[in-house]
Amino acid sequence: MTASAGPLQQRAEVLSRKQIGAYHILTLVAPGVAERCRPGHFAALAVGGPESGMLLRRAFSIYRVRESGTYGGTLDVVFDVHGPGTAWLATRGPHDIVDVVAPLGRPFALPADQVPCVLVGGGYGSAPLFTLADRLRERGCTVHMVLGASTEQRLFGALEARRSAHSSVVTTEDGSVGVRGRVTDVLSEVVGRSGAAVVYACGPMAMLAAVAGVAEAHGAWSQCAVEEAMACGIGVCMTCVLPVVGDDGRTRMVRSCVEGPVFRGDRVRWSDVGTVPADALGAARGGP
Amino acid sequence: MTASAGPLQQRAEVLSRKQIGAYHILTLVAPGVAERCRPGHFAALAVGGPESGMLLRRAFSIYRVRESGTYGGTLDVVFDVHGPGTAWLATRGPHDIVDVVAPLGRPFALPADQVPCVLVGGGYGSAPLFTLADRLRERGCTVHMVLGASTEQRLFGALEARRSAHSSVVTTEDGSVGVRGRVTDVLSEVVGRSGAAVVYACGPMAMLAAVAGVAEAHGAWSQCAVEEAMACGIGVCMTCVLPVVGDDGRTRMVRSCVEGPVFRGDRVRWSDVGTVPADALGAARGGP
Amino acid sequence: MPSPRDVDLRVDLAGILLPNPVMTASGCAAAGRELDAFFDVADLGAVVTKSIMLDPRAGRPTPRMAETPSGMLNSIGLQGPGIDSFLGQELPWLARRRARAVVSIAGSTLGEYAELARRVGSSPGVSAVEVNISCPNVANRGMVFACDPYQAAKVIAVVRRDVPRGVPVFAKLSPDVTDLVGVAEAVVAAGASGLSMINTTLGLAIDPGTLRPVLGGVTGGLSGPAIRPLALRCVWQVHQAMPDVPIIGIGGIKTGFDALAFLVAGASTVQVGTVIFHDPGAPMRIVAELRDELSRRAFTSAAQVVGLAHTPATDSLAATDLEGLRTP
Amino acid sequence: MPSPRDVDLRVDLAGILLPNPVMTASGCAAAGRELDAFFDVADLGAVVTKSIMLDPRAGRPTPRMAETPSGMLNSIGLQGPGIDSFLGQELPWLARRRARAVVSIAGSTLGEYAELARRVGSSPGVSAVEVNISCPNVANRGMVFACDPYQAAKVIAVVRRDVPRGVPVFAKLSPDVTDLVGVAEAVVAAGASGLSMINTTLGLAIDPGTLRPVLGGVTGGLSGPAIRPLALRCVWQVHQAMPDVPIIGIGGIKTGFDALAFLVAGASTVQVGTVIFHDPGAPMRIVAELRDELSRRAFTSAAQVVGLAHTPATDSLAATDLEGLRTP
Ligand SMILES: Cc1cc2nc3c(=O)[nH]c(=O)nc-3n(C[C@H](O)[C@H](O)[C@H](O)COP(=O)(O)OP(=O)(O)OC[C@H]3O[C@@H](n4cnc5c(N)ncnc54)[C@H](O)[C@@H]3O)c2cc1C
Ligand SMILES: Cc1cc2nc3c(=O)[nH]c(=O)nc-3n(C[C@H](O)[C@H](O)[C@H](O)COP(=O)(O)OP(=O)(O)OC[C@H]3O[C@@H](n4cnc5c(N)ncnc54)[C@H](O)[C@@H]3O)c2cc1C
Ligand SMILES: Cc1cc2nc3c(=O)[nH]c(=O)nc-3n(C[C@H](O)[C@H](O)[C@H](O)COP(=O)(O)O)c2cc1C
Ligand SMILES: Cc1cc2nc3c(=O)[nH]c(=O)nc-3n(C[C@H](O)[C@H](O)[C@H](O)COP(=O)(O)O)c2cc1C
Ligand code: FES
Ligand code: FES
Repeated sequence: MTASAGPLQQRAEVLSRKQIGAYHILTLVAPGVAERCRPGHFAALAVGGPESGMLLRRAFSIYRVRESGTYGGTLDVVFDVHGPGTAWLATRGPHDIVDVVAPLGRPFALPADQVPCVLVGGGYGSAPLFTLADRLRERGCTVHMVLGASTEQRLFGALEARRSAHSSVVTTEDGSVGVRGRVTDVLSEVVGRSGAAVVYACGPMAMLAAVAGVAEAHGAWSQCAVEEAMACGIGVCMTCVLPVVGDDGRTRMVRSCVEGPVFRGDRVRWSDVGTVPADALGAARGGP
Repeated sequence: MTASAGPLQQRAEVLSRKQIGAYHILTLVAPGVAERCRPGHFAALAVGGPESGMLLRRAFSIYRVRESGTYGGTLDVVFDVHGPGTAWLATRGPHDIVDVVAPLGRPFALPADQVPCVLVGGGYGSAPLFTLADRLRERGCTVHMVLGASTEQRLFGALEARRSAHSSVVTTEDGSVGVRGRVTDVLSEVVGRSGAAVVYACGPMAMLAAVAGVAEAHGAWSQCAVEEAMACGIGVCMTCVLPVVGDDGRTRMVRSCVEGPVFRGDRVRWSDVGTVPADALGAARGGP
Repeated sequence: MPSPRDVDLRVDLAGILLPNPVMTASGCAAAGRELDAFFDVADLGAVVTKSIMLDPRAGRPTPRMAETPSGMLNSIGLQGPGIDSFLGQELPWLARRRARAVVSIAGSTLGEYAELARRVGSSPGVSAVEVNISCPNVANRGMVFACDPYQAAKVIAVVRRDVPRGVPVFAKLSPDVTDLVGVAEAVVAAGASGLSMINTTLGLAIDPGTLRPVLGGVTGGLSGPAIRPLALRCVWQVHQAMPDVPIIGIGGIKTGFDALAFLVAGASTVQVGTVIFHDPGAPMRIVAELRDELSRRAFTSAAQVVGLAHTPATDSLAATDLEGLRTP
Repeated sequence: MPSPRDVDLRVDLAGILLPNPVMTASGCAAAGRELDAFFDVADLGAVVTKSIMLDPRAGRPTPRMAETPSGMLNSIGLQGPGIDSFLGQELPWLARRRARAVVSIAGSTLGEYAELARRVGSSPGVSAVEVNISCPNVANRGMVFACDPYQAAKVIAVVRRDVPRGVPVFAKLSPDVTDLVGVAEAVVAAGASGLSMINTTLGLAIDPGTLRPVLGGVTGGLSGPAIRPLALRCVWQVHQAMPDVPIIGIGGIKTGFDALAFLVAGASTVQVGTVIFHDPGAPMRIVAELRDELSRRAFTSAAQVVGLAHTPATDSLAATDLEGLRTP
């Protein structure tokens, strides 16, 4: 660990694991991580134990950190059981050890001025938005939250949103709670009403694309945290790329783990994600 | 499960794991296994959980079984932490699940007559000898036990031996308890004094070879439970072979998982274990 | 969505009809008898027997195995009782149990293969012959038959000649070649009814105690889930080049989804090998899981998915709401 | 027993002196900068940089990876900034940090390899050049250079010509060939100072959602502990055939013992690749563990064990009382 601002790697003890709706909240003892954390950072957890056949770390947005207290600093992630790696995490309990690397990635950029902000979360994508809301409020920004999910079980933090934001709206696709529909169905109204200068978003790619569009239509900035499959999470492997337009107007395939996961919504070529656009730098030639 | 006398495969719940000296005793809830078990049978445990990189089961002698009781039948094994598989087992606790196949192998052959028997165990090799002692005593045999290990910590069941045998002797290589030396240093005396008709043994290969020699010198039968690396434990892979002389005087490479692990000591070609003797059936040709 | 019960698992493999596409792999199920304690072997697609040679063979010295990450190495050296004993004892047992028997044969010379083909071909109760060509060719400085398209084809030609027409002959290929499609084309041209892919890939492990190779045979065959991506690639490449040739997919199959992956990559049936050592009940578990995997994707038969991965993804399929595809 | 401190880890690799035998593998450490957050990259034996091509390259579409049992598949497609940017930014950074840089180069034609060799060869701060020949050869219907001894040798010959004498040139071999020793002999005859073994082996994975290949590039390279036995076998075979040729052992190295296994199989140094993704601190952890593994076996240097597994086991070694060797 030579760079004091960089990520730390540690064998973290599990303090607790709780279930809330469809999700698990895992609290890890990770001294030193809290101090380095900004909203939007993520953590990479090794899964399956020492002889595991699962080689790659799993990435999770950092939900909350505590700087010290009894346990010398903790870190919370919220996760959904998706496949075998998250299934293994869902069997961890107090005193188990989970190897963690954190904080990773580039966090949400905060506005220099006291401006209204809208924070949009899809499913567990709301996890990183609460510390973001805290930071924004500390800076004097007004914070509005829009959280959505397919169903109430998959909605994360609706109550917390009511506490940490000046206004909050909830949507579910099945109408089990809040407005029936998707976050993007209500977003335009919220952005318009609040006069938001920045829209922050975390959730599935299709939602981010839509959010970036709404923000742009209202002349607001957007900051979107993407989720691309990552092999290393630390910038060495080039698996996690997506096409992003640079300051010079050129499209490059950039690494979402170190140049993201948070990107300016107007810079990501959303409809080209999963491809290498023909005008991207270096795209001319086919490759081995 | 078509054959009612064959092995059962089940996801067994851990009832308890206790440490005794260098060893762990793992008790698994395994209904139906007890009824099928004879002394000398072994169990094959899957290790590492569902996504484990450790593909092969680990074999352990069955130490004890209980037919029913509150938990509907249990099975105990005694193990030593040797490598990653046993290290994983040593982290199992109540309610954890371990996939088990048992009982496997060919058990100790019991004498038809009421004869004196000597039971010899090296390290955890004593584990299967206590139920054997019970069966032998039930048949009216006199039972003498000789247990040895490198040091007291690695001696298993010395107290139990005092209870279940008519006489017992303990040896340790460092002299930390009992006679300083190896089981074979005292064995000849015990076999001679007891007039044993059968010597039963379980332990490392070198010990078994020596025991078989002592038994033969005294005109006694010997029944030795060997420990060969096994990939399948059920007779389908041919990894676990050793050279054994058949009734016809021919040496064959026989599977220790289904034709053993218990063999007549005078039939195993101890000094040729690990080789294919030139006079073994089918040895003439080199192989792919 | 069809219920799992309604999924038709029957497959036609080069003219033989199997109740389902799951077979045991040669050398991983002996001749079926031991597995009968865990399930009814007649319920399998077929039992592929351990490669049999003409004479009894003692095999290689121990240690014969080494566990490796998600796999294992073996150097058994084709230990076996020889063809007489096999035809006298093991094959009749399978017939009595009404299990379909695919007999795997192995030789060191063309003459041995021919003799084995005659003996096996004239025996009742043989559904198909699988030719293990991953054996050293004594006439060619011990070079493995499977590594040379010309030698591989010669083996298949002599075997085909002596196996009755109605009994398909499968050539079992090794992945350890530069041009797998070239070998596949050569053996098909020589008369192979289909291809079994893959045999183990050559590996080595070092013993921490002696710092020498673990295996008595120095090198050994690597198998298990570790090699599944390699096996899938082989099936994919050969099916791409020769879409009409029946393929038996083999290598690290552990779950019903793994079996499905081999089918869509181009295999008509699959074999389960090393995973049996981990889970003796695996073959029939995989049959049940395959049924579920097909049903939840709204397929009504196993046959209809063979080679599917070579066609462009349709939206309807991609959109099937699978468990594990999240909508947050 | 020498204390771990007293073990001399220095190795001579084809004339270059390294403080220890542990390097990062190409494509698994970028150009070292990101790993500097986890340890001091100057403490490594060397940093092998991601294969660089002449021009900037955008690589393959995503998904570019799939996890597989104890391994992964990748199809990055050699994304990179091109040689100008590499020589202008990344190489100088390594030099400033006083890390030893082994520069990996990749081309689609002989001309590209030659041009890269000239550019890299004339740059300061290059300890060695590694030639990634697992690239499709546009002049030969896209056949990978490494799969043809003749084409592989031609690449090495043009590179060797333009790299200064004091800078060793390593040819990085693919395991996907019938005759690995043949390729090794060809590239050594063409001037390779040593061999890097192995590159990934070709694999494929199927996506459970679409039932189509997961990877944007359809097939991809399999790496990680799953392929370690295959890599060890390759090192063993080539060292057996050419004991004097320096070998860099690569493939699934996760622990100090794994590194030791490659050394005794015949490698002079090793590279750590995929395991970095699992454990970014792995390369220096492995250095420390290797030191311990040597010391507990009473070795005083890393150099002395190279190729040891090819000599008969001595009793003294076998009897060393290792933890994990039980005396009950
Ligand atoms: C920056 C970032 C932040 C994330 N934050 C969260 C979060 O807060 N909560 C949460 O539940 N999930 C989050 N995810 C997704 C989470 O990483 C995956 O659900 C998890 O890796 C799945 O692992 P698995 O073994 O259960 O599934 P499998 O599908 O078996 O995983 C196989 C491989 O694919 C990768 N993978 C699978 N799904 C995804 C995915 N959606 N995104 C990236 N890689 C994937 C895995 O990492 C693994 O390498 C985040 C992903 C990224 C990249
Ligand atoms: C019939 C039989 C009965 C046994 N009874 C007991 C017992 O009662 N208590 C006990 O502690 N141990 C017993 N063993 C040994 C036990 O199986 C090994 O200690 C265990 O498999 C080691 O696994 P590991 O992952 O810890 O070690 P590793 O060395 O990492 O194992 C790697 C591989 O080698 C095999 N292996 C390693 N050591 C042995 C060995 N000594 N014998 C067979 N295979 C081995 C493992 O099964 C595994 O496949 C018995 C073995 C056999 C064959
Ligand atoms: C212990 C063992 C013995 C084997 N013996 C044979 C054999 O006799 N003939 C043969 O064609 N393949 C043999 N194989 C190879 C398997 O049939 C199969 O092709 C290979 O193991 C890959 O499948 P898997 O990963 O499912 O095991 C053997 C494999 C193992 C592990
Ligand atoms: C994501 C990734 C990218 C790679 N890129 C390169 C590369 O650019 N050049 C190269 O020679 N090898 C490349 N490799 C191969 C590795 O250098 C190494 O040879 C191989 O992965 C086996 O080692 P490992 O199992 O330790 O990863 C790459 C491997 C991976 C996993
Ligand atoms: S995940 Fe490896 S570079 Fe981003
Ligand atoms: S362990 Fe497989 S036959 Fe004995």
